[in-house]
Amino acid sequence: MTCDLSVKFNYLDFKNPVVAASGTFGFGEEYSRIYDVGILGGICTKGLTLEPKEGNNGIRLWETPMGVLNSIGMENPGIEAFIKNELPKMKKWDTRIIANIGGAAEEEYILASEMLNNADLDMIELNISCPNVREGCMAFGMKEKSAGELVEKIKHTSRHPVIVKLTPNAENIVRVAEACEAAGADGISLINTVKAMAVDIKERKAVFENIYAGLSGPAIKPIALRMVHEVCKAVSIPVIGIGGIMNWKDAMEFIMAGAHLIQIGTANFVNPEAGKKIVSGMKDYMEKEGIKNLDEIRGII
Amino acid sequence: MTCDLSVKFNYLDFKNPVVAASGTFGFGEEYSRIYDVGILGGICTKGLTLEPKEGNNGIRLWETPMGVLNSIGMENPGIEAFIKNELPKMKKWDTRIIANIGGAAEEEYILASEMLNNADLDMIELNISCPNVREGCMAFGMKEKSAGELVEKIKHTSRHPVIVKLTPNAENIVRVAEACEAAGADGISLINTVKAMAVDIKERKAVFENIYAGLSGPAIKPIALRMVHEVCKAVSIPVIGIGGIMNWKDAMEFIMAGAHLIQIGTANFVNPEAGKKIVSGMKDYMEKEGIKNLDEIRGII
Amino acid sequence: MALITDNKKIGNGIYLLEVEGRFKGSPGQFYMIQVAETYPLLSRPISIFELTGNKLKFLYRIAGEGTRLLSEKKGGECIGLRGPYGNGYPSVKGKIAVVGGGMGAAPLYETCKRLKEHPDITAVDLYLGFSEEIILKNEWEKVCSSFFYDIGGMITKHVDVADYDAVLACGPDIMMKKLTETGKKHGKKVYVSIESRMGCGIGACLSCSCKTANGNKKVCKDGPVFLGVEIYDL
Amino acid sequence: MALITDNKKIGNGIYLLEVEGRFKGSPGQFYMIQVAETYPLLSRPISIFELTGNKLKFLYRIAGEGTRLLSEKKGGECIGLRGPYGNGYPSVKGKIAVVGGGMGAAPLYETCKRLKEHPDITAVDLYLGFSEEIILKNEWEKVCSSFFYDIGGMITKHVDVADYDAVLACGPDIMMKKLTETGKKHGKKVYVSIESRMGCGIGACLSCSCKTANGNKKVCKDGPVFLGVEIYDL
Ligand SMILES: Cc1cc2nc3c(=O)[nH]c(=O)nc-3n(C[C@H](O)[C@H](O)[C@H](O)COP(=O)(O)OP(=O)(O)OC[C@H]3O[C@@H](n4cnc5c(N)ncnc54)[C@H](O)[C@@H]3O)c2cc1C
Ligand SMILES: Cc1cc2nc3c(=O)[nH]c(=O)nc-3n(C[C@H](O)[C@H](O)[C@H](O)COP(=O)(O)OP(=O)(O)OC[C@H]3O[C@@H](n4cnc5c(N)ncnc54)[C@H](O)[C@@H]3O)c2cc1C
Ligand SMILES: Cc1cc2nc3c(=O)[nH]c(=O)nc-3n(C[C@H](O)[C@H](O)[C@H](O)COP(=O)(O)O)c2cc1C
Ligand SMILES: Cc1cc2nc3c(=O)[nH]c(=O)nc-3n(C[C@H](O)[C@H](O)[C@H](O)COP(=O)(O)O)c2cc1C
Ligand code: FES
Ligand code: FES
Repeated sequence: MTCDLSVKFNYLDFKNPVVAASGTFGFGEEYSRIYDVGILGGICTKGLTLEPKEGNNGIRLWETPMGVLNSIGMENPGIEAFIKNELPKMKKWDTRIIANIGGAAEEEYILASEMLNNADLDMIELNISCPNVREGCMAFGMKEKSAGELVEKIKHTSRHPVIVKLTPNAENIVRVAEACEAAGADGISLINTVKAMAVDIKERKAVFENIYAGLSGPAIKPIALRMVHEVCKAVSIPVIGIGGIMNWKDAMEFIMAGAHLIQIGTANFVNPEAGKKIVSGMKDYMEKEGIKNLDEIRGII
Repeated sequence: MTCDLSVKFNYLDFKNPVVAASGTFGFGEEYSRIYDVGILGGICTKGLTLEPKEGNNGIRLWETPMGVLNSIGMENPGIEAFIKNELPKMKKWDTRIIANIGGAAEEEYILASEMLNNADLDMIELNISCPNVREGCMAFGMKEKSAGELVEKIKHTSRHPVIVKLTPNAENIVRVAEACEAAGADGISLINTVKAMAVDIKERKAVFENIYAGLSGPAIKPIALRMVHEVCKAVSIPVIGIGGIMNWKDAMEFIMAGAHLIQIGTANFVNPEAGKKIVSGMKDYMEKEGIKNLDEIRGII
Repeated sequence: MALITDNKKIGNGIYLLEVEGRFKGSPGQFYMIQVAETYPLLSRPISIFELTGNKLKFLYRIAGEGTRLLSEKKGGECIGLRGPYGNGYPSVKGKIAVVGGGMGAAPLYETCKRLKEHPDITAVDLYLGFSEEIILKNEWEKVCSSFFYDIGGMITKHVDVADYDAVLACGPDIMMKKLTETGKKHGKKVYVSIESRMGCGIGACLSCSCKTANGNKKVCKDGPVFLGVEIYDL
Repeated sequence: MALITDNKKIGNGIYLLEVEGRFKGSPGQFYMIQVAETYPLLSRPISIFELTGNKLKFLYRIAGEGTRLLSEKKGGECIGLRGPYGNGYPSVKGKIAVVGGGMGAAPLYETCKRLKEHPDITAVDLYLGFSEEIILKNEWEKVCSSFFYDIGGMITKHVDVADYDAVLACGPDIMMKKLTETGKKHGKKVYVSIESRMGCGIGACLSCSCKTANGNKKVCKDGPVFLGVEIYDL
């Protein structure tokens, strides 16, 4: 049997549903030395801001039971350097490119999205969900009002399709998703990391300089799955499921919960070939189960 | 050096901060065959409702990466049977008894707390955070308004100190905590389980009949710790830290984050002697570090 | 903690684990096996397969992550063991049919062994149904009066329930239900051992609660053995 | 996956792990060791201790859960290995001081070995500071021109930085900072190998980012070896 892994995400075709998650895959270059990243459905860039950012001080990563806390704080070269130095390299691969953008203020998001208008990209992922910067970003994603207003503005300025990346820390993630849809978003991706904390009892202080950090990995998968299921039931734009996906089985769980695409983050650290393995694992599974197209099982729950 | 593990929780003395969490310790009887449960600071009963409840159908427990999903659905013998059959047995142990009560409607909570007025208890833990019943319970804990109103009423009817058990699924857990404090709560306990989900890809359906269930265990510890820290900074009534505490180190993290007492839930399954071990582990640590009283390090972060 | 003295593969994904120490237990009871100190979190309920002197044996099948990790353990390593838990099979008299399906065979070895030694028992006929291959072929015969097995079929077809004083069963629901129904028709007691996902294993968490004709019961404490009619005749 | 051929305790909480296979790497580079398939999640960065023919050795200390689980692995078992990663020590000339503190000794064995064989090197003086006990006492002497060690003191006191063409160091920050300062005074290059918590290990996640005189650098890819003045002279 020939199975078709391709996914229609609004008007955009993805060759398969496996996308590398922002911040865990750099700009793809490092992983391209390990496998042909062109086999992925897409790659989300590291979170980009208008100006270059140095990121947070102190410890940036901490392992928790089956999870990872990070406090990178959006270190990135800035949009201009991205367009000049990184994007041309990414264009060599036969995969969708999604620019993840964040900011401290509305104006920054707007300028960033304008600067990206002439860049050869497939989508913009509006990151309103990073818990690791003191100002903005996740603040926009906490409530439906601020989220909807920002999305509306970006939809006006951007010529690229805009997906909005939601935070599990939102007051009501379903209502934020609905507001984004109403504001014209072309898709929703969720979840970004869960605001969490670690304590170093030896030092008697918080591990992270910002005290709080973002939790990712298998630990949060059951929470992510629930939120993806809830959001898929509530909106009719396509959804990208993210959170703790380590293998093709986890990926299928998110598809069955209603996701069109899935993103893999922490899994890239655990096994740099995770993306490749998930693509082939999904294919084998579909063949064995006689699933011709993921539409057959998407949202079956 | 003699260390004092005792904790003053409002006007109530606890011999140590280690309390068994509701729903994971039954009414203590089973564990009392394994160790002297009288060495614990306290025991929270299984969640009690006005009338007996049969609980949910189907699978009730599912393991996730370093976590446990449960959908017990408040199976319990009802308040009357508790007072008649369970409480007298519990009174034999030299430990604080906390009755955890839940309900589908305000009226049920009020009647339940009235019925407990003549019972020989130390505290009531108002469970407004169970994600596993279709009606009520967690619904009260989602917003500050509903939480505050309920607490105010219970404070009028109950002659026992009332602590309120919060849900991590609340829109804004800090504001719910503040509302409970304003309504007269004697303390706050958090977190109850995180609303989450599991999928059985073989069956192509949700594992739980209710689809969603509650996540507990080490996986949620970083989230619990963050919320406990946030709430401790916001209220001046004492706080009980709960969520993924497996050993004395975890317990100390919650104390340093500001908790007066801690509760252990899932840990009781992993090692039925967890409570005992945590008490002795905390004691050894204090001796080694020269900490005379937990006040010295409580909320140090 | 218990010392593993052996953990060998005896079939397709099926292992026989032996640990050393002074253990207690009666047929149909189980132990909670903690595979590793930290991960996976919960212990796995596994029935007593055989209990002799200072050796305790478990027969298990790789069903998921926990049993897979267990199968990787070698002699000389340790595992966590708590138990025995549960009620086990009740004492019966006369001519007994013991019926197992798949891994349901696991608790029946010690069960047959004890029955065979018992003065009140006149015969112990063992019926085992397997889906792919028979395991421990030469062992079963030693502990019963007569041994019948079947691969790929329906073992219940071969059990003449009316001919026995009691039936002790463990296996798929469909098998135990069938036996229960036939038993009821002929006025014979059928005891079934059922499975449930467990948290505490000792009766405190209600994870394993099951609805019975006599209200909710806990598989870990009130079971795993119940009268078939309590479970299937609702 | 790599086969463990040996994993022995050689000191208080200190182990020497040997794996078999065809490995690459140069002194100062590291491998990411995945202790078990599922838990713990992340791999641990561990330096190359020795690389010969088809054997790769690691010297490590139990620092937490991951290294504790690693220490329980036996010969015959497998671990995940990825690498070599990082830059390693640069090529140097003349008379070299190699200075290690605590587990900072780990990458210095292969470092000394290669230096000693190199035609451009006139002398390799190895200085190791330990806090409790010296490990592998008889091994170090074989790979250097002169070996000095100290237990419980400050090893930097014994290194006359001015006397060397370059210093290669690995150990506590305070030690490497001191060497860097002295080196700067005497116009000598001091190379330090630094530690950082890592996610990907290959330069993609910025977990290991460190501020240097030349902007942010990634310890896993641009390091772990840096010029001391890049790190400590900010
Ligand atoms: C009283 C009792 C006795 C048993 N005796 C045996 C025996 O002797 N030999 C044997 O091979 N199996 C036995 N089982 C089944 C065995 O417990 C499961 O196969 C095992 O728990 C699966 O664990 P896993 O980690 O491999 O699977 P996973 O699917 O990874 O386990 C995930 C979780 O589900 C639970 N779980 C999964 N399947 C079952 C199941 N069928 N029953 C109960 N819990 C389950 C696990 O305990 C764990 O908590 C018994 C079960 C019970 C209740
Ligand atoms: C480039 C490099 C080379 C190293 N070489 C060696 C060596 O040869 N021998 C040796 O004994 N140690 C070495 N270390 C330190 C070693 O990586 C840590 O001791 C180890 O990761 C601790 O893991 P754990 O699980 O035991 O501790 P835990 O505290 O349980 O680890 C939790 C998390 O923190 C990380 N972590 C903890 N301590 C450190 C640390 N000091 N550096 C980096 N990450 C840490 C772990 O990798 C893990 O992700 C090296 C570190 C780096 C960065
Ligand atoms: C180290 C690290 C850096 C991250 N950086 C970003 C980022 O820049 N922008 C963003 O939207 N998400 C970022 N994320 C979140 C991930 O894209 C993803 O949403 C999250 O990790 C959950 O998925 P996972 O459990 O598969 O890792 C980061 C995650 C990690 C672990
Ligand atoms: C099986 C099970 C049953 C529970 N039942 C209740 C309950 O009846 N009432 C309640 O307030 N919390 C209940 N909880 C939540 C726990 O008391 C605790 O808040 C939660 O499990 C987090 O702590 P832990 O990670 O230590 O388990 C239950 C948890 C589990 C795992
Ligand atoms: S497993 Fe907890 S009551 Fe049975
Ligand atoms: S560990 Fe990921 S960039 Fe260095």
